[in-house]
Amino acid sequence: MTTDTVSLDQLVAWLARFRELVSQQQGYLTELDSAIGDADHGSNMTRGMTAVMEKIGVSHDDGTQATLVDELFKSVGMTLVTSVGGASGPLYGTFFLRMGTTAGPVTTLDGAALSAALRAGLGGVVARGKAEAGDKTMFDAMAPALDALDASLATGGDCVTATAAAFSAAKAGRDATEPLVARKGRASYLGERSSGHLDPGATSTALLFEALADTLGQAPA
Amino acid sequence: MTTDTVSLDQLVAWLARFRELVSQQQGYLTELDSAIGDADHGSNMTRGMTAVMEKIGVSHDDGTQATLVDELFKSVGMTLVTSVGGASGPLYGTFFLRMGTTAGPVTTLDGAALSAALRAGLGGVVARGKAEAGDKTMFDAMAPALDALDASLATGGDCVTATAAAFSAAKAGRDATEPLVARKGRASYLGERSSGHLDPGATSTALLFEALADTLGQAPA
Amino acid sequence: MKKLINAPEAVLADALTGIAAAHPELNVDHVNRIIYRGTPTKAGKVALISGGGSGHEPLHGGFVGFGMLDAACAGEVFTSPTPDQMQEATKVADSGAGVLHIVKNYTGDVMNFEMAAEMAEAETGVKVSAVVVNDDVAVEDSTWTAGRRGVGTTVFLEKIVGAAAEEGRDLAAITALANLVNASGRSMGMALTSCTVPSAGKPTFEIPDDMMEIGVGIHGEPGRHRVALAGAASIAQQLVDPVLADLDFTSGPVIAMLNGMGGTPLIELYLMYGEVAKLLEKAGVTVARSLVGNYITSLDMAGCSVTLLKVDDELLKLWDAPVNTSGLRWGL
Amino acid sequence: MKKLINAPEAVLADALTGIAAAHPELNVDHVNRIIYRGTPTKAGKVALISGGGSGHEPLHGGFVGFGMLDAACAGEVFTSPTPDQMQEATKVADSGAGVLHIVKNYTGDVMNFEMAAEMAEAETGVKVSAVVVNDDVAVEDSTWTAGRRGVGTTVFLEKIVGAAAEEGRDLAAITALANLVNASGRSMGMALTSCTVPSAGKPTFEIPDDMMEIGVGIHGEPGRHRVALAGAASIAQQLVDPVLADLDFTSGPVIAMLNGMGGTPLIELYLMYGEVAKLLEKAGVTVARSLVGNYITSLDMAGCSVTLLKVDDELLKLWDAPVNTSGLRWGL
Ligand SMILES: Nc1ncnc2c1ncn2[C@@H]1O[C@H](COP(=O)(O)OP(=O)(O)O)[C@@H](O)[C@H]1O
Ligand SMILES: Nc1ncnc2c1ncn2[C@@H]1O[C@H](COP(=O)(O)OP(=O)(O)O)[C@@H](O)[C@H]1O
Ligand SMILES: [Mg+2]
Ligand SMILES: [Mg+2]
Ligand SMILES: [Mg+2]
Ligand SMILES: [Mg+2]
Repeated sequence: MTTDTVSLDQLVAWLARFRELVSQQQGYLTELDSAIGDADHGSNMTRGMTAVMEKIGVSHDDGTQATLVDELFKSVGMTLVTSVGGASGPLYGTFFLRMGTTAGPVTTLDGAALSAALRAGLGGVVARGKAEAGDKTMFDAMAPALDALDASLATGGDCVTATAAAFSAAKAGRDATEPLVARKGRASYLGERSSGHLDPGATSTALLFEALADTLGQAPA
Repeated sequence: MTTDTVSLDQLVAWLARFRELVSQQQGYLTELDSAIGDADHGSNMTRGMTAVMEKIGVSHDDGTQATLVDELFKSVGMTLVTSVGGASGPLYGTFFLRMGTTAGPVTTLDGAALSAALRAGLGGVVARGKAEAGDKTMFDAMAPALDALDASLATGGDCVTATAAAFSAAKAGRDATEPLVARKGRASYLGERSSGHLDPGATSTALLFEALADTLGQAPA
Repeated sequence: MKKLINAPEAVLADALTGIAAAHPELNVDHVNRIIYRGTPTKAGKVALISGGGSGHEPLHGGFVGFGMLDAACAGEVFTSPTPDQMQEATKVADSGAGVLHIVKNYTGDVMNFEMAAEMAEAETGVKVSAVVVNDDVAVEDSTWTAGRRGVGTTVFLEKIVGAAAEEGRDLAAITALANLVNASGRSMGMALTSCTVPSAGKPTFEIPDDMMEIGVGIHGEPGRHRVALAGAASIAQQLVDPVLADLDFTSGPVIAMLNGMGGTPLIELYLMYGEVAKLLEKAGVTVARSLVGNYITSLDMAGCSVTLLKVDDELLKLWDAPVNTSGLRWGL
Repeated sequence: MKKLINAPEAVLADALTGIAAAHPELNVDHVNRIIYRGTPTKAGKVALISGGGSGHEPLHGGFVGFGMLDAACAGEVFTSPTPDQMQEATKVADSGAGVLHIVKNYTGDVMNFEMAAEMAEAETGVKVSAVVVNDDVAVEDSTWTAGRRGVGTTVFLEKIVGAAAEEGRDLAAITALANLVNASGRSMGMALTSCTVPSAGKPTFEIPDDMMEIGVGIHGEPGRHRVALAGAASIAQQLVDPVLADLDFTSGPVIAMLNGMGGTPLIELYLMYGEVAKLLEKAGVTVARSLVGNYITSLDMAGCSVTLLKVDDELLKLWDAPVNTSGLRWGL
């Protein structure tokens, strides 16, 4: 298990890949948000992750780069909080802030540490947004993803396998939001009319896990 | 020549027919005015002639009907002035007011009297609007119509023949406005872009003469 | 046609009902379609009357009140009111000191106001004078044509001359001032879309998504040129350049208006004003006061216009003087 | 997409440039996207701060000034501003008497304002309290959901609570008053068309020519129901009925607002107000004051909303108190 860890560089690559995915799918995310929200989720996520990637190189006041996982994630979280706004800014921002706190001043994360950090992130999302399963939010992609990750790790899966499982579950969770009637976020204003559409935040969360699975699934640099 | 006169009833029938024509062609007149004006000539003329036909039955303060040509035309003119507005209100209004003054307190008009009244009407239009030939206005249908009327009367034509000739000339005058660059009215604001469109006012003036020719051309009631 | 109306024929009457309900401080004569002040014009004050086709709100009804108009006549949409309305307004507003008719230069408006003045003078002996606003540089100025349209300067004129009238100046002085304001203002407008006249039921002109009209007036009419859609900075240039080319605005301060055509939201108007302000600064024009918003509109047309007015201390003082209307209100 | 903009990403920055140019009496912090008063909040006065996504102009920046807000934070179009902006605004505006955050009830706005309050209190010890406006009767009220949206009542609240703050009331009293105003207001909106978010580049929803959306908010979102297009009288009924069904407005006077969504011209708004006024009279509701115009908009959306606020003599007095902002101005 000693070599089955995620390095700082891999975490940065994850974020870079997430930025790539949200900006590629900016139009699609905004289209989903047009149907049941206010048509800004794609631009919100792209603006946020662009700011994150600009910031990551200089996460310290002295202009140097983060060398520890908690520094990295806190910088990502603060950047999202201060550049996105809307619902997704505080939610994704808190997600990364809490990941950082839980990960602590380390340079790598093994499977358990990765899981613990992600769980803390999910806890932050729930603390801020009070969403529960079936409310038709990003929670509905994120919670199943973490359950799948843990299940895979528990049965001896490595990080690559476990994050691939998490991505599958995130996709399934995202797809399962389609028939739901939203109870949180803007989509809830539509009542029954929110049913029949994917949740935009669940969709971007599936991209977050796609990025993670992509990054770890690749041959190490 | 004694029987070749136009009666008060025929004049009323002329106005009724004019109302009919402008309201049938309201959409068309407005479309012409959309191209080079402000999209209201059809509704202006329809509103005015509807008010005229409502008013004609009760042109006296005591609720009785006009029995003299000057009363009739003055009532028509005042009704147009007070119900239409825009450019066409004062122009068509003044046209009928002046026709009334010149016609005087008579019960019929012979060809010469009809011509004189119409000429006075045209004079009123010019006095108000200062339009000249080729300015792309109602003048360009009205002036040729009166010239044709006079020419026909001068060569012994009766009222039926003369008003038919006037109508033909009005149509030709209307059609000739198409290539013109407007120098008066709203169309003048378009400069060169006014060319290539019929003038709405010349088009309604052609309807005025069509109504007259129609009315006199019919077997007497 | 998507509009918040009951029926095209009823638009004006219904809108006046709403204005009367919303503004108990105003009187509305529904028969003559006149909006006039709740407090009668005080003796010795010249009365200011304007009017025109409807569809340009808040112009003119929204400018009735202390410091601006005494009465406004509303015509049908885009159709000048009739002389009898104006005559009635003239009678209602006159306090003996005479009446100024503020007329925008359109053939219909000019003719109807002329007839109204003739009728009012003949009937009651009231002294009427008129100013004809013709500030639109999109239209070539020529004695052979109908001349330039009256647009944005009308707003400035009603405010400034209104303030002077409250001071008690006489009709000759008021008329001279009105002509000075008119001579000192220039405007230029553009449209992204046409508007829909209710009785016509469809847009006055069709324009592709990648084109715009430069040099439009306030009646949904096509402009002088149709050009490729451009960014705000380029649009500002296309409006400001002809205004500055027509009159020297560098010799003293100006009041600048960035006016919306009715269908353009305020955020875009402010954005446009930012571009206009940059150009004016570059051209050496000093903006003393500004106005950004919907003041002289063209129904639901998307677009804007720029108006500049050369002012001196005197005009600025009159501009800053208290005004209390639904469309402009300050200092009170 | 036809808009008077340079580029979708630049809309907010460029609009703030225009606001700064047009309003020398205001300060604009372009980095933090804050509009605040030119004259600092006087000692002892509770500061009022609001903010939200852009695209609702004049809300909130147009309500900064004497008698209303001390500062407004502008987010991206339809996106709540970020906590650091609000924290900065809180610091700038606080004069020691504490700060009221006026928050419209949207998940994003609530969360960002909460974070801002935590951050500001932790950093500088400023006392922050918040009111969350949730007046939209189109949305079912439930503790299981995000609850009702905050819409028109925000305008009334900023005015009335702003006047109370100028009187020097303390933060507890100001907060209580803000909650009272929120509890006393109800709104309902409708749309004829969607709006186009600049970064999206096309209308948020498509709607046929013969349909309209009832129960929309101010973010171009679809409404609760799509129904057949109807005349103004029927639309008024569809807005007024649910408002009156939600709260008893017959026990005392009300302030009524007929608000435009941004793309609807004033003539239609007055016409709609006329219909609303008739229905209110029939229902036994006494309108003490009214407001007709674009106050809380949704970009270029065509449509309108109705807001009613129950008032007593005290609230009316605060409503009538002097106010000097670009969006509302009287009594000064
Ligand atoms: N209370 C909440 N808890 C968790 N996620 C939420 C909550 N409210 C909204 N979201 C997520 O945020 C997404 C919308 O984000 P975005 O469009 O960027 O913000 P906004 O709704 O402010 O416009 C939704 O699709 C949903 O997944
Ligand atoms: N100065 C003028 N002399 C004669 N006819 C004119 C003049 N100005 C305009 N017209 C006529 O009036 C017509 C337009 O009438 P209408 O659309 O009802 O009024 P408006 O131009 O005020 O909207 C034009 O097509 C033209 O024929
Ligand atoms: Mg959104
Ligand atoms: Mg016309
Ligand atoms: Mg007209
Ligand atoms: Mg948003």
